[in-house]
Amino acid sequence: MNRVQTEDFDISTEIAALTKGRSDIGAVVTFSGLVRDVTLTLEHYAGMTERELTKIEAEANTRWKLQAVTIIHRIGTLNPGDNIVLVITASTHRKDAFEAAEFLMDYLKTRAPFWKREGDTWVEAKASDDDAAERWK
Amino acid sequence: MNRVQTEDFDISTEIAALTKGRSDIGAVVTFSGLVRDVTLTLEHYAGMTERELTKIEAEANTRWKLQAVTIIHRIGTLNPGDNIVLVITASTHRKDAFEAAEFLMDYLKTRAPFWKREGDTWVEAKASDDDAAERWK
Amino acid sequence: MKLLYFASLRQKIGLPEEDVTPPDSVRDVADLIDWLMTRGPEYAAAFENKITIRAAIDQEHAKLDAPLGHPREVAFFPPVTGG
Amino acid sequence: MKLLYFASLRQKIGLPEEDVTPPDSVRDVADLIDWLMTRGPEYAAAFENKITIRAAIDQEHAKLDAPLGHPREVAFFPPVTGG
Repeated sequence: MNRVQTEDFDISTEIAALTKGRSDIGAVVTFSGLVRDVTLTLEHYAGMTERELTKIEAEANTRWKLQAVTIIHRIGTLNPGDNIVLVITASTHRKDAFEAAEFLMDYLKTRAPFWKREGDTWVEAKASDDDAAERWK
Repeated sequence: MNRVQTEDFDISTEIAALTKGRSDIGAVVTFSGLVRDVTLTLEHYAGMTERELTKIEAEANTRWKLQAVTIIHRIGTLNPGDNIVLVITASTHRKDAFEAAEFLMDYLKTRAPFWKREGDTWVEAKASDDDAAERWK
Repeated sequence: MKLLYFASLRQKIGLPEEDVTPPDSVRDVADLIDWLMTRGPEYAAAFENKITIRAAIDQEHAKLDAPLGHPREVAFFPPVTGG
Repeated sequence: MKLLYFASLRQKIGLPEEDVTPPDSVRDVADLIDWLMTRGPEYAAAFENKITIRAAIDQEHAKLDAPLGHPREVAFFPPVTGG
């Protein structure tokens, strides 16, 4: 389940939505990305973003045995300490949950059409993110 | 910050306790382990457990650059879908947070003195957990 | 076809989107960029460092040598920085 | 010294803990196990598969060949299964 939104998210609520009433999930991994030090404005390519998130989630499901995946990405203006992104993976086993969460973040960082701006300056993409995504090829 | 407790935990509350008022944390990874299908009773070696959790946390801090770590492990009788364990890692970068969380779980699974019982039968240790811990040697 | 520009490209070109009718000789993404660069100094500046430009045809990532076909929309943007 | 037994070992021996005074010849963890196994069939059964037994001396993991020294407590337990 994927969403792009301006509002904040609550991790416990999102986990509960995935796990409630189930007894087949043994491992839940969450990654949340937070704004550090500066105020950021996030824009995205509406339409393409949702397609990319769906594709990234589908790709994770072909590679790992997952019971559920959530991706939430915020847009708009965010302040230091604010949440930017949330990925949740639920699986029977922890290895699948961990690897899939790392994969989702690496792919998000290099394929989902979001851009960060700090004041008038666009944040530069990092080579380390490309390297991180490369290892899943 | 490590705890052994019978009560449940709330992941959002625990994350907030780590990140509140800070703007130097960019990545938070959580792992929660849940009971699958059966009712389990968990016992531990009080005293040694706390020492082991402290050692495991210290070891993670020597290997990765972490801003904060939380480990919470429940004891007592737990039902399907209940939380068993929570690990949270907070770092500037996602790679440190992910790797440290995996390491903490692998070490917990093989070094922290907890035992699970299902009815009258003690749960057997898994070779896959030993293998997972081996890779950090 | 509809063109969309995002982030620093939108800023340099000064438009979020526009409709264009490129000549028949424009067959792939690289051709389209070359043609756009002839349209004015703001385009020339925006597409100057072609290797760093990312494109999407109908909301799917496309390489420079990807054939255009008959798309509804083509988007240009810098490397993504979300997450 | 105080001995503690956990999980299946406690169940087999029938005690959570006890105070013992092993002879001077008991120098390491393996010696202690061998000596305990002479104390009755429940001990013999509990320590039967010595390779699977884990020990801790004063709450620190200890291998079978770890010297005992003069510990306050020695614990025996099966491989851990928390997490």
